Amino acid sequence: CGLLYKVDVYQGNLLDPDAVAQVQPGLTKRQVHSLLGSPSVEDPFHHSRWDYVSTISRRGAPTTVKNLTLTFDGDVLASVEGDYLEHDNLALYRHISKYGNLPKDKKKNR
Amino acid sequence: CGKNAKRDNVEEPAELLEFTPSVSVSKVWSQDLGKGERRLGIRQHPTIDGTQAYAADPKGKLYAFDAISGATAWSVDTKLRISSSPGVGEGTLVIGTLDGDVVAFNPDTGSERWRNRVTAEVVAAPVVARGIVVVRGIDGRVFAFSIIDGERRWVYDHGTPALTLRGSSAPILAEGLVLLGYDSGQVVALRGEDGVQLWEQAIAFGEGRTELERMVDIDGEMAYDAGQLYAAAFNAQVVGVSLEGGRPLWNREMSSYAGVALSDSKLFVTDRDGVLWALDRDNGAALWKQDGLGHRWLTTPAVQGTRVVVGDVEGYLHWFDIETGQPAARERLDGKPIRATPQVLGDTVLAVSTAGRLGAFRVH
Amino acid sequence: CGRWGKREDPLETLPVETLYAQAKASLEKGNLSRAQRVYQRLIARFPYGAYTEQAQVELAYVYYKSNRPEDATSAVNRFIRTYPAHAHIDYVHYLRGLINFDRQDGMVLRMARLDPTQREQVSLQQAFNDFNDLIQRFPQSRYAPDARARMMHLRNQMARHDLNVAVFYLERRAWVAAANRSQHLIEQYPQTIYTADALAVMSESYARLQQETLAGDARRVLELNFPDHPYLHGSWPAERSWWRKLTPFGSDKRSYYGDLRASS
Amino acid sequence: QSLPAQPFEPFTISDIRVDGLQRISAGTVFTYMPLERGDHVDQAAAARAIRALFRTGFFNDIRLERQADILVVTVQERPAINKITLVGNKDIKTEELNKNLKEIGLAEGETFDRLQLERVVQELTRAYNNRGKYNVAVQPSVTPLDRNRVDVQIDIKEGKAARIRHINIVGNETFEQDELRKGWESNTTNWKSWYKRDDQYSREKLSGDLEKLNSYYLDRGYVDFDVESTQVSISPDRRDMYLSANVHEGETYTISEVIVTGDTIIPHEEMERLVLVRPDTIFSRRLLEITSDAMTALLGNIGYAFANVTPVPEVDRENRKVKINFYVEPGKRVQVRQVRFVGNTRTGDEVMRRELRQFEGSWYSQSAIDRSKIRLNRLGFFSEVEIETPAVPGTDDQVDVVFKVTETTSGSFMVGLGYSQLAGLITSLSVSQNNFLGTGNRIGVAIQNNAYSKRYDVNYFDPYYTREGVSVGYNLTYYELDQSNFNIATYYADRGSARAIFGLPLSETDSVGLSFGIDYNTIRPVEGYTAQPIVDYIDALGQRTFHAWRTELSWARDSRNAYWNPTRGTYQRAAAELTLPGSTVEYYKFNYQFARYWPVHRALVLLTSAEIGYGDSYGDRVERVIYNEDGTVAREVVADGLPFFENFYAGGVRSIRGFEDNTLGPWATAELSNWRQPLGGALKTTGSFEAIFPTLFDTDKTRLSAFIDFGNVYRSANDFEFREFRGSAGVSLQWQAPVGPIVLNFSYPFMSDRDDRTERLQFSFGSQF
Repeated sequence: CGLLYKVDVYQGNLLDPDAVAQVQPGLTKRQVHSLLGSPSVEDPFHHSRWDYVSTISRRGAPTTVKNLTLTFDGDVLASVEGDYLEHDNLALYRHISKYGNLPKDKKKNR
Repeated sequence: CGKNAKRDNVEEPAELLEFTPSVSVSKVWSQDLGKGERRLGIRQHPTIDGTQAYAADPKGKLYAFDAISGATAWSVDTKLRISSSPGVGEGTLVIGTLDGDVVAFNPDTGSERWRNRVTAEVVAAPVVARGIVVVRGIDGRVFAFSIIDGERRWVYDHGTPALTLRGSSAPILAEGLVLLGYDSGQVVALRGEDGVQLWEQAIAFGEGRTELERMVDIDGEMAYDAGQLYAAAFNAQVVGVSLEGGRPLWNREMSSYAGVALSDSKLFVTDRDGVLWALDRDNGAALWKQDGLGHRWLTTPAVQGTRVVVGDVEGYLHWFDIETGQPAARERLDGKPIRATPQVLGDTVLAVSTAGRLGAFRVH
Repeated sequence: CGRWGKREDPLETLPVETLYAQAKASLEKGNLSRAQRVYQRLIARFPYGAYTEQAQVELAYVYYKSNRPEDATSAVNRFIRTYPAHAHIDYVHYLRGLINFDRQDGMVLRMARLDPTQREQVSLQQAFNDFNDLIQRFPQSRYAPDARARMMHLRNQMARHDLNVAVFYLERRAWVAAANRSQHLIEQYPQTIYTADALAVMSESYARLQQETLAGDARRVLELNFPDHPYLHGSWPAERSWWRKLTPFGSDKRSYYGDLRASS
Repeated sequence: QSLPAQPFEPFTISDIRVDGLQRISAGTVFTYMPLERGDHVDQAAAARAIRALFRTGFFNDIRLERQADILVVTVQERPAINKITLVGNKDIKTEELNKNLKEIGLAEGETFDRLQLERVVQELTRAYNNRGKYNVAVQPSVTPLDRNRVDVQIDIKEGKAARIRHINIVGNETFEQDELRKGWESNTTNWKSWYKRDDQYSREKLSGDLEKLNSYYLDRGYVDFDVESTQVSISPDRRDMYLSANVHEGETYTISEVIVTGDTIIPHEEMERLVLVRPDTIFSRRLLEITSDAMTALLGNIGYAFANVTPVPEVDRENRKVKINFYVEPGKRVQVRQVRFVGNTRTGDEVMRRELRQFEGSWYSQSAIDRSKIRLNRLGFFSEVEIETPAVPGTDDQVDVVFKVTETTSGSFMVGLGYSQLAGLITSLSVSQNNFLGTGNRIGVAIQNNAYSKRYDVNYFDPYYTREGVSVGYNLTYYELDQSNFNIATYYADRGSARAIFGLPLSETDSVGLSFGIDYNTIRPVEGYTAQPIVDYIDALGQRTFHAWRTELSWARDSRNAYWNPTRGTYQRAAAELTLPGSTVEYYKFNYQFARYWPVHRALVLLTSAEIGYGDSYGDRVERVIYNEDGTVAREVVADGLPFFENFYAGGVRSIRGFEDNTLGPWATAELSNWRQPLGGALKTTGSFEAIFPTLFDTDKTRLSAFIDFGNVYRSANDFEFREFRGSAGVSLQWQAPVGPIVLNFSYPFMSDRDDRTERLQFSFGSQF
């Protein structure tokens, strides 16, 4: 029932729109990595393929899934398909901060 | 305090033996200065200028007495935490405080003349000569102020080791030089007018594993006469150096925190274990040693005619014959430790206890 | 303190052979604390000789048996440093592996059929490395076969731990976590009995992530190697029965396809 | 270690012989020596061999000689250590010293090396110096024994500790010394020194204090503040220490302008809203730190684990103004690859993982990790939860999250077997485990049996029956107890009950509870000795057994940050209990509990708590007239309100301390005895203020607190009388013993009635069922 508290589940990457815009075929793996960071899924059986997956399910609602799949030809990016979860950093911050933060531990940084 | 001394492996002060005094000494006057230095470890002694004696107390009182009769010329409550022994000279009386203040007074009336500051506690007595007042703080900095208005003339800086012995030795002004004994075991000579360092002579090197064993402070009083300077360092040695370039003349293995006193031909040193040494001032050879006062934490010795006098931790003053070192007389002030150097004026000796009692004794 | 009748402690005067015999007897009788004390005095009083070397090995064994892993490990390491060419050095390496292998929280866990792979994994990896060290240095040692078997068991344990976590995330719709954990299992612990289950989790996760190609390929690998895996024929993993969870002793040990294969 | 004196003509080794071996076997020498048969050996090779053998640490002396083509290695073994005895150490315990000695390699059974003694004297002297004992004398002595062994004895004379006699700050014009030295760890000898040892000098303490001095000024605008030099000196007899700090205050600065630069990820103005520093206010480093911490925390919550915000001051010295530029460097957005647990030797991985809010395969969130730490603490299974986030090797934007836990006992276990003429054979077993076999389920079993009373109690609770945390539990109880054992009225009550409990989480902190149960009560009064109102009540109802269908609905909010000794957060529980129509007596009971922990200071937590209970019957009043045998009216009796066996009680170790258990509130006497029998009441109002000192003991297991408890129980709502409140003040010591929680209270009841049954010293053991 709706009343029951279910924990939010976030998975995969949070991609930055301007960074994604710059990803064009022809870039090397290193260049893609510096733009988008590490892909959340690197399937063992598909070495030439990086999947930037992002899923979100708030309070048990059905999960929305988005896949941005980059396929490489050797070290060079061949194709970019699929899309990714647009998110507003400020809204995301407001939402996730409901967990609250512990005071910063003076002696050692956490 | 004896019984648990063994457990704390602190040597017990030696028992005082009976002897027939060779001279009679009597207390002529005494005066309470205030609370006294107690455990401040500043060895604050009265200073004699002419027949006038000036004394200060960490609670702020400053006195001027007639050394002979003990009559109080004036006394003033400066409300300052006076930590240095008074410095007197050229018509000015100067004191230094725990808060870094340097204050000059008119020695005849006790009225304040000028006031300035240094950057640390002042434990050594300020020195006045040739129109300047030289004051050193325990942070190793030496300041020179004009005697007239206290305006700063120059500053000299010399570092101090991480762990030092409490207290710092008073500067000596001689032949236009400012002579200083430092906590790092060096003797430094500065030019009086501008504080430029002329020479530096290390008389001790800190060896040993811990900082404690590496302490080689020259904290005790130094002595100067006829172109020669005598100084003693802790954990190291006592030396005689020449004023030209600080060339060492002689040295002798010794550990002294209290320092030296000079008579015409002899140099007197009290060492850490409570032995009073008489050395030949030209070559450092030991003439006699008096070890009857073992572990009684003796003060710097003071020469009085044909005798030499020291104070100890149980508040006794001891006179010894200058030639033989035999005990001549013994008097007790107020039972509290005497840590400040006894001051001599003719046959009168002024001594102050850590409880702030000033006593004058006369040798007949 | 009372001087009354303080007779000389026998351990201080007995010759080495008797001391060794007494220690060995206590060990066999299971009186570990007595054995330990006698061995310690023997080593201290007779710092060299055949008995001493043997005593040091058996002392390490006593520490291991009385569940004192730290002392056992330091005794073993000291022996290896002092007698690297000792005849029984392979046994000592083997013992070092055993110490970490059994470093669980006592009998209670095993007795209650609880899933040991739910507990801490650090000591298992250490045990694996120690046994591996043994079969590298002494391939012909007579402890090598048992060491290899224990290594296989350890790998299965570590694989099962990964599988537990992968299924945990799968059931909570954290599909990326589930996929990555099962990938970690396949890469880190190849040829364990849980590879099939890992493939199943991976395939299911990809399917949920709408990654048809990845899901399809994983499924094909599963079909090829483990055609009878329950995932291919219906709902998997099995839900724990509702009533079993009501009893305190409802074990938290889930049964996976790998367990069946292991027993068959 | 003498190298071969004569020139060593090189030759090829035909054989190697080792002389002088005792403990070490030839095999060992060959393993470590880099020379074998057939090697060509020259001066350099010989030297290398000797150095290699020395590194083993077994030998005092090694010599290589040549006899024809045989290489002869003559060694002299170092002795083995037989016994080590420490004499005269008081300040540092023997085991701690032995541990240090072991690290240096000085342990029974090890080889003895004279160099080690040197290091032992050095280490021990340094250890004692660090404790201010500068007069320590460490005297090692070695007695050789047969068979190349030695006994080592170390005599320690600790000597008196040097005490700090004088601390002086020079150059502080604006603030007084005592103000500046508040909160310093070093202090001059004072009455607390025997315990706090704050008059013992240590370099770390002083540097920490100087840092506080620095912050004190920098938080008040003194940008140029600087501790120019510090002097630490000691008296010649090493008994007194003197600390002096010479400071330069400089001028106060005000903020001229504040800007935020760098990549702020969220819109610029939003980040600027976090800035606490306003232009024209006094410069304060603390405000800068709080602002940059807030910004880092914000970024840390949405994936930027390595975010860094540096407040760059531009100081304009002339008109004493500072421009602050918060330069934001978010770093890379970080993914969490794996979440691992270390140290859980008993608790299951899933039992912990289900509490976490940070998932694997997801972006890093500091608040999710902080929340996870609090939830793990609230389980009560761990004495310590530490978190580390090591980077994944070979990546610059992936980390693992490792939770390091230390398990603790979370329950109690008591077994009792006894015999007394009165009660016959007494057996009692009570086990309660909050983390049964590491499954996270709570189980409790209690069996008590003796001639006068029986008690059987089983309860089980699974907090995660479903994945989302719906909890299910049940308990079965049967007891025959003489109520007077619990200071309640004198009557026997036999009670059997069965209850099922369900819990439904509504949010991170809120949950709803539901429970159904059936129980029956048989009351057996003791002729003439049971309090009259009870007898009347039973006579009015005309029966002794009461059965009830019991339902309870409760709501709870718990935001406390730990299970055993919380320092922050509130706990509230409101419950309504109802016996359904058809039960012998139809009544309802409300109960509201409230507790709030106020973190005043690291060393002080205030706890304000209150409890209100009220119950009444909703069935109809029953009146009855009792007749004597001869038909005359004996008495009129009425049964109304909350039945007496459901009354609230107050007083005792877990209620109002300083009064015997359950003795507060209305009481009555019986026909044949005027012993005051407490009856409890239908209205309970209690409360307490408690000051807790979490840092008094260094272990988290022990806690001391001072308290003021007050309140009382009343027969019914309109009997409430504020003046009837009882109150007591005192000190309470709680200790989380391995066998179970132990509570010890010393209290002084300052508001009490002449004939209240007070109890100055109270002791309770084991957790309440």
